[in-house]
Amino acid sequence: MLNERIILAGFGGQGIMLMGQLLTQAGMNEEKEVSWLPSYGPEMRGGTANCDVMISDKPIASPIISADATCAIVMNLPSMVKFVPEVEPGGVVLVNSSLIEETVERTDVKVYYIPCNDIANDLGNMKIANMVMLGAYIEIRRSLDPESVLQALESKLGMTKASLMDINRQAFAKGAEAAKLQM
Amino acid sequence: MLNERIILAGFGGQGIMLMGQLLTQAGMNEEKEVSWLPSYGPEMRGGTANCDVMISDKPIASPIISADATCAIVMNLPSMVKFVPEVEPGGVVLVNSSLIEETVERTDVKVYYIPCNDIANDLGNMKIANMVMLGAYIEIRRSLDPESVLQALESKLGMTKASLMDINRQAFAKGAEAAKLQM
Amino acid sequence: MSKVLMKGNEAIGAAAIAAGCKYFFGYPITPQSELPEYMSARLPKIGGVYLQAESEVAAINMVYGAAGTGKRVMTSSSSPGIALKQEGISYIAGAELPCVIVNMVRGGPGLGSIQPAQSDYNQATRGGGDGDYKLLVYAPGNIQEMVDLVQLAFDKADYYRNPVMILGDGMMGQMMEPVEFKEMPKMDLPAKDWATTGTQEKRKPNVINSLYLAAEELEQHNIHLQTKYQEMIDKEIMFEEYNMEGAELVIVAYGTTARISKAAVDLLQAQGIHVGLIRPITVWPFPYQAIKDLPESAKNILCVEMSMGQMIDDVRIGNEGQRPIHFVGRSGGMIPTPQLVIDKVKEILNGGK
Amino acid sequence: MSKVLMKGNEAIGAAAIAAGCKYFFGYPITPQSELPEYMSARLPKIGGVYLQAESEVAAINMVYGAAGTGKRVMTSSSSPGIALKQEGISYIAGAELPCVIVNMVRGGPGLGSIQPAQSDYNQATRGGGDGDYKLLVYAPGNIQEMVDLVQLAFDKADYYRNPVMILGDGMMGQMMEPVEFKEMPKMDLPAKDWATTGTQEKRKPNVINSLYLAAEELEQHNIHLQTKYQEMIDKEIMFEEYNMEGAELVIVAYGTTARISKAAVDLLQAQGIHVGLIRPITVWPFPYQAIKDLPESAKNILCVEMSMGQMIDDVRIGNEGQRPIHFVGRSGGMIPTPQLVIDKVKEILNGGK
Amino acid sequence: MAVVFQKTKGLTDVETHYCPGCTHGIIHRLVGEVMEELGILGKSIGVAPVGCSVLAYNYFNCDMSEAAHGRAPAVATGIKRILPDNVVFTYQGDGDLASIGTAEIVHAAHRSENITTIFVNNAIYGMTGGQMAPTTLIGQRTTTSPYGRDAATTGMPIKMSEMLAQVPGATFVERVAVNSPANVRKAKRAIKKAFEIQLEGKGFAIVEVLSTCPTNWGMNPVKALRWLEDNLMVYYPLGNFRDYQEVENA
Amino acid sequence: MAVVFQKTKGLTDVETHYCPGCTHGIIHRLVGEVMEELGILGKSIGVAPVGCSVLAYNYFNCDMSEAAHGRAPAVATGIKRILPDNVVFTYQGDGDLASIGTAEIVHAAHRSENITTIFVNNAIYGMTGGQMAPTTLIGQRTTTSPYGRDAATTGMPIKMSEMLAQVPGATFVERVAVNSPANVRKAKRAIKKAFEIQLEGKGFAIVEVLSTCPTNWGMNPVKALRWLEDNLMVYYPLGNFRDYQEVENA
Amino acid sequence: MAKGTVTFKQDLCKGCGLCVSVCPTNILAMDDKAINRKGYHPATVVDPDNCIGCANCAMMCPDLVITVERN
Amino acid sequence: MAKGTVTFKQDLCKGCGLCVSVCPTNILAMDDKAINRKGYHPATVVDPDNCIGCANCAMMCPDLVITVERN
Ligand SMILES: Cc1ncc(C[n+]2csc(CCOP(=O)(O)OP(=O)(O)O)c2C)c(N)n1
Ligand SMILES: Cc1ncc(C[n+]2csc(CCOP(=O)(O)OP(=O)(O)O)c2C)c(N)n1
Ligand code: SF4
Ligand code: SF4
Ligand code: SF4
Ligand code: SF4
Ligand code: SF4
Ligand code: SF4
Ligand SMILES: [Mg+2]
Ligand SMILES: [Mg+2]
Repeated sequence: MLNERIILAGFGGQGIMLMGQLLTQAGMNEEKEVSWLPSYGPEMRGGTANCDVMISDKPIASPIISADATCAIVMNLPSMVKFVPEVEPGGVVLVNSSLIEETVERTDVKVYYIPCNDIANDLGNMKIANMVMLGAYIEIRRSLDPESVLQALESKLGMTKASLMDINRQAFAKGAEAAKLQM
Repeated sequence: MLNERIILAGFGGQGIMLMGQLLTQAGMNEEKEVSWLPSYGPEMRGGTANCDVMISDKPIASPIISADATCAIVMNLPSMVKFVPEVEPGGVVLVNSSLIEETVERTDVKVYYIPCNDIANDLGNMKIANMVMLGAYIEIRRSLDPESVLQALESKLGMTKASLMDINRQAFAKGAEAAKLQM
Repeated sequence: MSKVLMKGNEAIGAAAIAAGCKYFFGYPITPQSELPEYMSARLPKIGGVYLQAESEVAAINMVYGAAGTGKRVMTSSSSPGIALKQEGISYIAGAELPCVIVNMVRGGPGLGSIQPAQSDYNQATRGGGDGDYKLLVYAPGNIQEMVDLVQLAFDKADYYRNPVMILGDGMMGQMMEPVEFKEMPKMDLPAKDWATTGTQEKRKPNVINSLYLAAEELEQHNIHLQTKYQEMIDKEIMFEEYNMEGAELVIVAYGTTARISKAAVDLLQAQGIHVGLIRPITVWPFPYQAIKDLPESAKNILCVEMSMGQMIDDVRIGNEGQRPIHFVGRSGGMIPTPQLVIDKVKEILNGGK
Repeated sequence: MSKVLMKGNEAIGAAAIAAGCKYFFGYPITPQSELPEYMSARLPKIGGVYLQAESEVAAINMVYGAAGTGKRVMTSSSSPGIALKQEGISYIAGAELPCVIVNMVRGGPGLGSIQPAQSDYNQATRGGGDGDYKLLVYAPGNIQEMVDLVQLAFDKADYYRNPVMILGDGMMGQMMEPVEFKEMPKMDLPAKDWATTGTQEKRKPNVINSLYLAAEELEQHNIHLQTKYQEMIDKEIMFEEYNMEGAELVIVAYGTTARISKAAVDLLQAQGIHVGLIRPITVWPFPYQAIKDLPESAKNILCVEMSMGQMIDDVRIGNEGQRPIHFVGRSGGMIPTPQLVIDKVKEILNGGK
Repeated sequence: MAVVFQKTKGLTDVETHYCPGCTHGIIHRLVGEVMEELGILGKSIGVAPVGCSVLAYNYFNCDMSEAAHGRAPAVATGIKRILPDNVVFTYQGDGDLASIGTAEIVHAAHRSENITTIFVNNAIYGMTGGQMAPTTLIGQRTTTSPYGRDAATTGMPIKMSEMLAQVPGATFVERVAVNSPANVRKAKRAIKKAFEIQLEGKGFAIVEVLSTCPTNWGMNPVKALRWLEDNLMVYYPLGNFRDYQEVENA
Repeated sequence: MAVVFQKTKGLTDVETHYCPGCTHGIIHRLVGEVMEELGILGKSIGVAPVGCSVLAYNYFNCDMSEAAHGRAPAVATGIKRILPDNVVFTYQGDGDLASIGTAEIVHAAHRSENITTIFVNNAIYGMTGGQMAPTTLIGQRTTTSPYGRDAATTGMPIKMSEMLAQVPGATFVERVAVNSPANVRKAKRAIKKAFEIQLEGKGFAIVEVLSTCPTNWGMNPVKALRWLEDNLMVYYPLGNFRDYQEVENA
Repeated sequence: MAKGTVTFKQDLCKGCGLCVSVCPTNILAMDDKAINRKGYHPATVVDPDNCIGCANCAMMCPDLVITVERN
Repeated sequence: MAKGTVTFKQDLCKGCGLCVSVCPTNILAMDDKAINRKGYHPATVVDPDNCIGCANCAMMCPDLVITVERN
């Protein structure tokens, strides 16, 4: 039974909220129970941003993750420090190794290191580091159909930005590849 | 045992509030328990004014008169209509017969008709009609020493208006006389 | 209609529009600003009015004027902003005007924090305006229910000619969930022949007013209002019971903490501990009877709140001294975890305080 | 000191001055305007400040600033004006500033009337500001007690660093009674080293504030506040019991209605009917225990209020279902008579509802 | 015989509660006459303030809303935004408009709400028994300035018309007085213009009317008119402070 | 080597939470420098608003009070009336001062409270995420004017300095900007004057500072300065609107 | 001079005297003898023939007491 | 030309670039390589010798990063 509880965290501007919303939207499209809960507040300003995403077969009682995340996606160092402890034993951590040199010390979680910014840079657009990470995440967790996520992105981009779909697909695929190498 | 509950009522401008305060002050000076409660509100504006005065040997539980006045002092017609029913059987009504042509219909109360304005006019000052009435009231009810009331007025008038004391004394005395004629 | 993923604040706006509300007067405040923002984008497109007032005081008084025209109108704010609206709310209730007021509660007192809280329960259920008035207060448990209740709220407001409050919190305002906008059953509502729309010189002037200089008249007015409130008590109480039969302990919680408590109830059940949940959906009128009539099996009551325990008074009133009442909660913007609730339940069942 | 005849509103002002309060910020409203008027005449003569603010909102925020300097400061208003002050009161409580707030209640809701009422009980005891805060609320029964409590209020405000409310009504504000200004015992009060008076560059800046952006900190602050409120519950409850022993029915009433009820109790006693009276002097904290511990003989409780029955909730909480609770009252500015109370008592004793 | 003057249909037959000689009555009449003459009684909605004119809702012969103290412009905004084809006006005293309701009137002007405001400045809080207003003159004794208003502690009286004329959205701002028949006639013209501006959809119009309060000024009505002339009209000069053309060309 | 510029003692060592390039930081510094130079840090009491500068109470190196949204002038009044020998100032944003706090600032000016107000006008609600302010320019997109501010429905932006200059009690009113080193220096002179006026007991002084909000304007800090110059400074002309002498001779 | 006729609904009069103070021909006065149902001495026309129908009185009357007609 | 010395407390820098934009001698630049503890590319002095000590940079810095000295 699916009961995925994901924390996504990073710098403001890294597209963290969007990542979470895409997973949530994709989950909804797959008729799963979902929720998305952002952190908010002025301390976010140019600072860190994070959100909790639930994807489940059962109605979601509480949208808040409290030390029971099944997965943490950390896009920068402060986020890693703050949120890795929130993952339950046996859970998964995805680290953006482009920006985080440190490694995760916990041994009771499975950790993947994805050089998101490097891959995005190689593709020529730093802004799609988040899609790289999403590709990796889906490859690892298989909580959702990859196409659902991409479709969610497509409808988010809408007509005007449809041209960006291509590069995002590539980023997604590259992320998946990078993950596969570590699986 | 003294337990005097007086309603004083009339036009705004007739000095109704002052009459009540003088009785209250005099009662206090005689170490009685007293209270004074005015009606207030915009409807008073140029309209009617009334207050409830309690003078008692026992602590006053409620400062409001509700159909249990021992005495009503009515200085104009609307006040008579409104407040005579508030007097308990056996009580007393003092009517300013200068302004009120009508007579009180109730037979279970004792009524005195004092031509306050006429007497005041004769003394050359319409404003002291209220003191005429107070003189009559004290003569009839004897709830307080007349001197206490006059002293209360004296301290109210203060140094600057002390010269008015004389004519007020006269008014007070004339009121008492007028009352005596009907007793 | 199919489901859409929406932020709570935006879902409220969409629900209001679905309920025929085209007029919104508000003032920005975290964590509800997405609601006015949503309205500012949508309403001009459908011939409605979004107006950012100069303050919450002005906003609630604009609502007073607008509601007086008989149209459906909404305002929203968060805790200190709702505090500023108290006089206006009292006027609206006194003048018997229908409207919907949203409070996405944040931590207090004072400026407090901008994180979710439930510490305006007293404000919502007892009011801070003057006089004997009541709001019908809905405390939705999730965004779907919020959407449904917002629509219901407009009908009830019109039916009772009374302000109705949606009592949410920052979390419900900020989170996204799938929601569905259902076709609501049409209620039979009285004509608004009291509205100020101009006499056309064809009828006597209508007057919107809460002043009754003669105390006798104001008393009559209060008795009339009280009759309405009694009707609400008789007809409008809503609550959910969950896992109640045979529960050895019953949790009372509303809104976000009810949601969290439900998770705790399930987890406890999985551990073989039978706990029930009463979730008031209307916090005024409060489901006193439900508290009074708890199953025999229930030996303890546990209130779970994001406040220092404001709902306890109501639970005490319903309980009438029958069972010990316990409390667990967080405040100031902290959100309790299911684990906190579980731990407290176990402590109580093990005889702790 | 000897007795003087004073209007309630003026007596409050004189009492405040006697308590060392030289600063008053207010706004006119019937039936309390004699208090600011009195202050405007007195304070300039003793080196104090009377300031008529542009509104009640401004007045309460001036009080916030003024109280922050550590001086004794007062404001007053009546019902709708107090509604406007709710945000400010919540800030003052949140920032832990001492001050005294007077409410001479009038009929509501909304503009209501200007006649006496007790329909701001909920507002006073549960607050309409946001968050978990409490005021210490004194409800004097006559002008002498009002004078004494005003003086006590300043001490308690300083001791707890919390706003204290004097809950009167239009009748108490307008009536005259003899009062005596007694020398009050000096309380040992903590130094106000938190006040904003300028650092003189000799200490770290002091900050008056109710914002705690970190929810954890705001929670701690709330826990701290709650400790204070618990101390008030433990130490500050005041009530009067009258004619209680062997009473077959107990009246619960405060302020003006307690006074009226006392007259009724005496009159009933004269008729051989034994009725007791519990008069809460603090309405927050409320004397729940006194209600709980009524004498065995008392089979019924009767609440008498100039409202639609706002205090009943508290009586229910104290009563814990032990005895039927009845209500009689007037509202909207009407004042109950002793006879009304007597009739109700007889009706109850004769088995009526 | 031609009727030169008779009671307007713009007012109901309810007798006002105003004190003898209080010029609130004159100003009511002018507003009523203007509404009648413009034929807008059937579509007008008035907003009464809290102040002596609180009961205006009983006197104007059109739909009325009674606003909280100072909030009439907000209430009017709520009405007008929903019913742009109706005529909406506020009638406010100086305590109401220049003190507690300052933000509301400034922002009605700021948004150039298409409403008309009649601002009755009698330099005192009439209804509550004669407390100081922001418009009370220096030296004037009131119940809360018992030693006479003192500039050092309470500032110089605020000039609302001058101030509001600086708000870009204020289309029409004029100060008039009702101290003499001639000025009453002028006052009516200004009030009419202020309604016409609304009818033309040109935005916010306000007429400040210097008025008396014989009761709280402590003088008889005739003397009160003289006091108004000799004192209020000196500090508060009559005249237009902003007109439509000006706004057009700005 | 002479130190030409170093951190003022008027500010604490707490790093601000302001976004990169937000000119709130510059304005803080100027106020801190002025307090230091006038030697009044030990007797100053600042009042912080609700807005991005809410945490100003952590930054100014003097006693501070955090006011409710818009009420800083009332809070400052309460303080100053009790401590007339201290220096009291408010620091307020445009949402705070020109919207919800309109009545409070107008009446602080009206009473000529002897306080100093620093009014940071960035034409937007910064803290709450970029909603429209009364000072938002026509056409400017904000989260509550998503199609650009429209004069027809929201009026023309309010000019607070011009308006306040009409209040008799306003002793000193000046508008400055912090878009360039030269203007920053001018801004400092105005702020200094506004404090000096208080020290001389002359009454209410306000300095409006045109400021940026790169985050909510959606541009980088350098571009934001240009936008300020090209737009804000055009609609809101810099200059003095009221000075002490003027008041003296009035 | 035009000829006018003024009619006073005396029961509405509050005795303020404003009409009297503005009549250019001084034909109005307070009736110290009469007291109307409101309790005031009402204004009255002493010399109706000299009314010029200028409506000054009506212009100043706060209580809608006066009607003015003119030939 | 006067000679000046500027010192940047780079850890305080938020990388806004305002200083760079106002330096009359164009000797300041953002350091795209470095990331300070706040996570920003800080401003840096590229050509210290040409500093004239005008303090323009300090005047515009919102974050008190800069100290300026002059001979
Ligand atoms: C919120 C609130 N504050 C105060 C009052 C009391 N109040 C009633 S009228 C009034 C002042 C009226 O003065 P003004 O506006 O000048 O009108 P006037 O009576 O002089 O015509 C006040 C303060 C109130 N009703 N509500
Ligand atoms: C009573 C109340 N209403 C609304 C808010 C929310 N709020 C916080 S800051 C702010 C606006 C700030 O804008 P501004 O004053 O321009 O300051 P800036 O952030 O732009 O510097 C608002 C509306 C609040 N805290 N309290
Ligand atoms: S109190 Fe003054 S303003 Fe009010 S009605 Fe009387 S005279 Fe007019
Ligand atoms: S949001 Fe705007 S005003 Fe606030 S700190 Fe950021 S840039 Fe400055
Ligand atoms: S119409 Fe003119 S002349 Fe005739 S009574 Fe009136 S004021 Fe006098
Ligand atoms: S002006 Fe009117 S109310 Fe006054 S005296 Fe003349 S008729 Fe009577
Ligand atoms: S002091 Fe002047 S020259 Fe030197 S770095 Fe700064 S701006 Fe450039
Ligand atoms: S102005 Fe200050 S914060 Fe901005 S880049 Fe330069 S040194 Fe850094
Ligand atoms: Mg007035
Ligand atoms: Mg701003």
